[in-house]
Amino acid sequence: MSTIDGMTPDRAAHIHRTMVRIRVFESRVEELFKAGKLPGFVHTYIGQEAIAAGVCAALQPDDYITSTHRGHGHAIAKGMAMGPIMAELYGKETGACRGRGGSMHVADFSVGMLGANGIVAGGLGIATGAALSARYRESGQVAVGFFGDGGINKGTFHEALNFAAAHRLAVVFVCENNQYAQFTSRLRTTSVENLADRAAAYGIPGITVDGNDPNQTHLRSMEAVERARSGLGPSLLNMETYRFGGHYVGDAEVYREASEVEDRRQSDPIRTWERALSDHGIMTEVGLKTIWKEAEAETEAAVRYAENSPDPEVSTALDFVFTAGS
Amino acid sequence: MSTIDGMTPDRAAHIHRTMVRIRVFESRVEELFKAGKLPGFVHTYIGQEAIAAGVCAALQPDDYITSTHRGHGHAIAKGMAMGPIMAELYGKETGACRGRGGSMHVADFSVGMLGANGIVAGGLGIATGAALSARYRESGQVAVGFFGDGGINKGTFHEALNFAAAHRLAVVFVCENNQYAQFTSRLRTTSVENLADRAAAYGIPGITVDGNDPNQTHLRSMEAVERARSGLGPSLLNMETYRFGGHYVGDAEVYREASEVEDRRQSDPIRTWERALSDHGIMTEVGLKTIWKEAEAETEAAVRYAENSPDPEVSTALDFVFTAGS
Amino acid sequence: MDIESDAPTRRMSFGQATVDAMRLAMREDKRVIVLGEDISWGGNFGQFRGLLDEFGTQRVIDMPISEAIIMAASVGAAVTGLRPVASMSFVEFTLGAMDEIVNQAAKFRYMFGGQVSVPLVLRASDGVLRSSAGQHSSSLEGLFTHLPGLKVVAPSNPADAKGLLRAAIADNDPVVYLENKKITAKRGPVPVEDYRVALGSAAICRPGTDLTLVTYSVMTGHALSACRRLAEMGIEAEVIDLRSLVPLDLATVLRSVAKTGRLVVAHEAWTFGGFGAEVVATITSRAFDLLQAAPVRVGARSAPIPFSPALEEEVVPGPDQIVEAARKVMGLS
Amino acid sequence: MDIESDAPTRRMSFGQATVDAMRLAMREDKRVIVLGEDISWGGNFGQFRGLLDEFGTQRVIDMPISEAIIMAASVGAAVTGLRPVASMSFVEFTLGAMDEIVNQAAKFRYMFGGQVSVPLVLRASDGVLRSSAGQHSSSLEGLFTHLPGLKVVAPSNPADAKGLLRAAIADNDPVVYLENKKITAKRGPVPVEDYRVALGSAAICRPGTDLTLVTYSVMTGHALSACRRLAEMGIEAEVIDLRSLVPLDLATVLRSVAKTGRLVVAHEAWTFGGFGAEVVATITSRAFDLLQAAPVRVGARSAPIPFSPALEEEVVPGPDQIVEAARKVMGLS
Ligand SMILES: Cc1ncc(C[n+]2csc(CCOP(=O)(O)OP(=O)(O)O)c2C)c(N)n1
Ligand SMILES: Cc1ncc(C[n+]2csc(CCOP(=O)(O)OP(=O)(O)O)c2C)c(N)n1
Ligand SMILES: [Mg+2]
Ligand SMILES: [Mg+2]
Repeated sequence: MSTIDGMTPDRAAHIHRTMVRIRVFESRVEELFKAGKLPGFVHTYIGQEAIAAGVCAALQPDDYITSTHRGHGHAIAKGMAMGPIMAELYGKETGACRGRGGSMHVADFSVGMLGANGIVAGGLGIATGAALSARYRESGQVAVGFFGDGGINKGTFHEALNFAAAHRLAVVFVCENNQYAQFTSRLRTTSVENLADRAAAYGIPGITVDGNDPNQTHLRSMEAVERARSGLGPSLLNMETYRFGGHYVGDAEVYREASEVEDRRQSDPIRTWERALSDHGIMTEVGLKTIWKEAEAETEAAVRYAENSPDPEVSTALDFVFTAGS
Repeated sequence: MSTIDGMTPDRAAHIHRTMVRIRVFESRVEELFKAGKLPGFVHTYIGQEAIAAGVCAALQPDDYITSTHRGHGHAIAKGMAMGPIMAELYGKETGACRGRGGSMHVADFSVGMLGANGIVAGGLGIATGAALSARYRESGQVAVGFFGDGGINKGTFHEALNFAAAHRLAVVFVCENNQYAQFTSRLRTTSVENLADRAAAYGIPGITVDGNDPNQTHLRSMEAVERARSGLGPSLLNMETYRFGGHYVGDAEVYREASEVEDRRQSDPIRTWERALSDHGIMTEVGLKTIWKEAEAETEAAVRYAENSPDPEVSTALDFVFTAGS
Repeated sequence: MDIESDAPTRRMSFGQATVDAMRLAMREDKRVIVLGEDISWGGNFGQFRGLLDEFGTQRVIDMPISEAIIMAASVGAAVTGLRPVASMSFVEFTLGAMDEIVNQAAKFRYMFGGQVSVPLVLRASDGVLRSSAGQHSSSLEGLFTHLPGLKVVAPSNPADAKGLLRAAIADNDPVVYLENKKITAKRGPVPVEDYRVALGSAAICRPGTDLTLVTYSVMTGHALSACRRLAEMGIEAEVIDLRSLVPLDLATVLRSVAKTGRLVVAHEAWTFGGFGAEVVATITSRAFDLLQAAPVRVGARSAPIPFSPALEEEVVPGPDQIVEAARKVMGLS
Repeated sequence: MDIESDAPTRRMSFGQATVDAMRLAMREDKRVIVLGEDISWGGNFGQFRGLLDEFGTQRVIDMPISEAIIMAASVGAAVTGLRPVASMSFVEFTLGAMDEIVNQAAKFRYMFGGQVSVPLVLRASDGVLRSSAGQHSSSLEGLFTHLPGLKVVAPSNPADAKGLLRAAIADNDPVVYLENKKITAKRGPVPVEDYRVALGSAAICRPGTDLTLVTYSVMTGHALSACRRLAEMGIEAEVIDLRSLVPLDLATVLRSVAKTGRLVVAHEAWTFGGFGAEVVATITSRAFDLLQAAPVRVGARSAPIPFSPALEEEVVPGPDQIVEAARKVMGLS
């Protein structure tokens, strides 16, 4: 079957596992948030798993990514353990950022996850700088900058793509086009129908990808990453997808029809991929069930880890910053 | 002859006169600056006259323009009298901005000249806002945002074009591609060879124009202005040109070959246009000479006006701003 | 258009009160338009709710995520005859539009020799609200107040929210209107009729004789709670809600300090280099001989605002810090 | 690496001294790279002259006119092992990169729980130079000093320019390095050898007993000229050149105020809400009982900087204003 073309069974299974882990983690986060257990605000990744999973599977462990306000999926896909992510969402000292950052600032530099970012498109320049650094250090690393259909209208998108393209830096710009920026359909704010058309402004490839098909997200990323690594410069990947949940947990979703959401849920990337995996005999029904079970167990362990962890000591409130004043 | 096609003799002569007025004014400014008569810094427009003259001749008196640090040519072409411009360069109370602004902030809102701007690409969003305002007021006005090949890499360019295009605002974005941004060739910082290619990112027309041919600058502007005025939205005009002088008066120009400048001076827009005008029998040799004479007289009168004008009263230093403190 | 103290009122939230002001301004003056992200849906805190229905998409414009063009287009519209209200959502997003705010909006009137005004209002939500963390919790009035050409207001309650927004929209200069997230949902009585609170007029919210407590925005509420505890200790603080930082109502502060001889300035923004420093420095220079003790400042400690609720509370000031400061200025600690 | 007072020196300009520091840093540490507009041509004030020839285009990178990417790329490079120096040319252009400076560079170390540092230097030219007008004349240290996570230095002479730049590049936090346009061409003796001036160490440039004059950057020179006139009037001012604003060497200022009992703070930036307010507020609160008179601030008046030389002089402070302030703090006017 065509969807598995060009991918080893191992890779296909790995991507599947990543997607399921993200889905289970995020569903649990949603529950926890609604139960009032998590401070702050959370933006879940449910529905977009094929992107983080497919893209990150195309990367080496020391490659870089920069993420967005919707960053848990990227963090998991890039190799962060669930425990420190969950503990971060709880604001605990054992969190990835020792509870200082929270959901919008999850980061783990040791796995190349250079941070979720609360500023829309804020990560694109940072990914570009990481690629500049990799070029200079001759490390062969590639950087991926994730962003949304809303982020494509920020000036920083333009400045990053122009500079990266002019220097043929090893960056891949991955637009997760989930059709909405907060409550606003991209069609009302964005001057091009196909976001990949923006690549022409920088003389780089602009490729539209079915962002709900892990095969597509992975193979197109492999190509873009390969291109980047071999010195040919950046690409813009426009990955069409849809977020199943609200913009944040608690969003009343008045800006879209329930039927639209229902409709889009039909092309759930995980379900599609499970069908493909069983059709190709890569996974059995039982095997698939096990993956979910394991993800649930992993998530529960992360919740326990987080809940059993201490808050940061208030005496450390001014650690990690040079304090000018009091 | 083809270069005069589509233009009445009056229009052709008007554009010529504007170009000559700019050239003479700017040459005098250069002299005055070198003689230490002008405070601040000046960026002259010499070599690019066909753009301001051709574009502004396509506008109505109440249409808007926003300009750049290189703004004297735009100011003259949009209908400002030379006296207040020159007095502004001298920092006199009779200057267009009462001496508060200087060369980089020449403005006259009464003729739709919404300001030179010391921030690269700073005028593009303002032109876009003026067009938004015109749309709302149903005034039928069009706004032109002038900027340079360097300005095309600013994030504000992107944000302005996207918004203007998404709302089909009546703006024309005129890139004066004079090949350099300060001392840096655009080829070293810009990821596309043809700057008009950037229009594709916004789904608007992107047209490359010979910026030294007044016929082209004018006719292409007429089309873009017409398009804008009729509600079809913005265009990006990439006008290829060259500045004959340094970035500012006093620039040692170490970054380009004298031979390159010599070469480009061969296609002096004014000389070309004078040939065309005489070939078409629109102007006689004597008529052409008269234009220069008149421009010289006008410029000298402006210099006298400026030199005879008083400095602003120091007691008025805090006029025109709400002063929080002392 | 000053409001009578017995005018009929209605209870509503701070956010609703701003909608009220917007509606009155937009009805009165067709030149008023609103630009911002997602505003047709009401805004993150309901500050724009209902405006689309009444005024339509020509006047209530959902902007792309392009803070620079929101501001620049507002400037362009303002200098060509409109009176835009620009929503920047969270105040940190203004950092993506600082050139437009500072180099353009604030400077045009002066730089162009008075030939044009820039009548626009920049609305932004600031302050700390339940662990919004480092990029969504700052209070940045200390930046805006330093920049000539900008006026800055920061109301503390729904009634002032309405009156100051009306005044800000009517003003011919760019006004930064800061609405603290923690109080946007807070309800209070709001006069039903139309009125304006003049920019530059502070309010004495609580008379007192022992010390002058200058504050604004969310800290006004904290100051009043602190005062209840201070009163129990026998300390009577006079609370001045500045409401408007630029223009600054120095006369009211000076009058109070002349009476009390002691000054505490409290804001949620970082203490170091914050607006409180300006108030302390000015009052010290103007009223040095009246001061019986060193003025004390209350503000956030010098760190990005942490996510952890425990740390957040440690960094961000509240009533406790005000009580402590008041005791210090009284020589009690 | 402190410098001996009898170390051999060479006369060079402030700009050249910074080139010297850059060269030493880049030779010593391969991780140091430079990003900025037109820097391969030496920069607007020669602050980068010659670096391209020695270090090549991989380390001396001419950037597009994209201030946001200059800063963001510097942050990205800094967190992945390099030590970038980002040139922002005129300090007003930082306003186009404030998100990157404030929301990213300044906050990362804290927000990410200390797992990463952001060792970068932002170099920018500030201040007034012969009618550069409203958008090219500001001094914006008052913005940067308010924002936790940033360090801020502003040297006043070539020797400090070298030593502070060396220290800034060696620092693990983002440092805003402000070089005043009027003094960039000024020459002075610079130690030939390599050395650093520790961030947070002020210099007493002139001892005095009557009043403490705290200043930095271009105003240090103005302060010293003012002191010559003051001395003729029998007033001996002690001049403290802060050199570094964050960290702030409070101890040195306090020691001096303990001696003189009088404080003047002078900077070229706008007075209102400026860094001087912080110095006055802090010293007032820490040394209230030592102060014999109200501290006086000197700074620019609250307007965009005008183009007209006559108006520029009226708005921007110089030695005259310092003399006046000193007389005022002495009770003589
Ligand atoms: C600079 C900036 N402006 C506005 C916001 C508020 N905001 C947070 S998420 C969001 C929408 C982002 O849309 P998109 O880029 O499509 O990402 P998605 O949420 O769909 O994943 C907005 C406007 C922000 N965080 N940063
Ligand atoms: C935001 C900003 N960055 C940098 C500068 C400094 N600067 C002034 S003019 C200029 C070059 C502009 O080049 P271009 O847009 O091509 O216009 P040209 O000078 O060629 O007319 C630069 C970098 C500036 N004024 N504003
Ligand atoms: Mg989206
Ligand atoms: Mg150019």
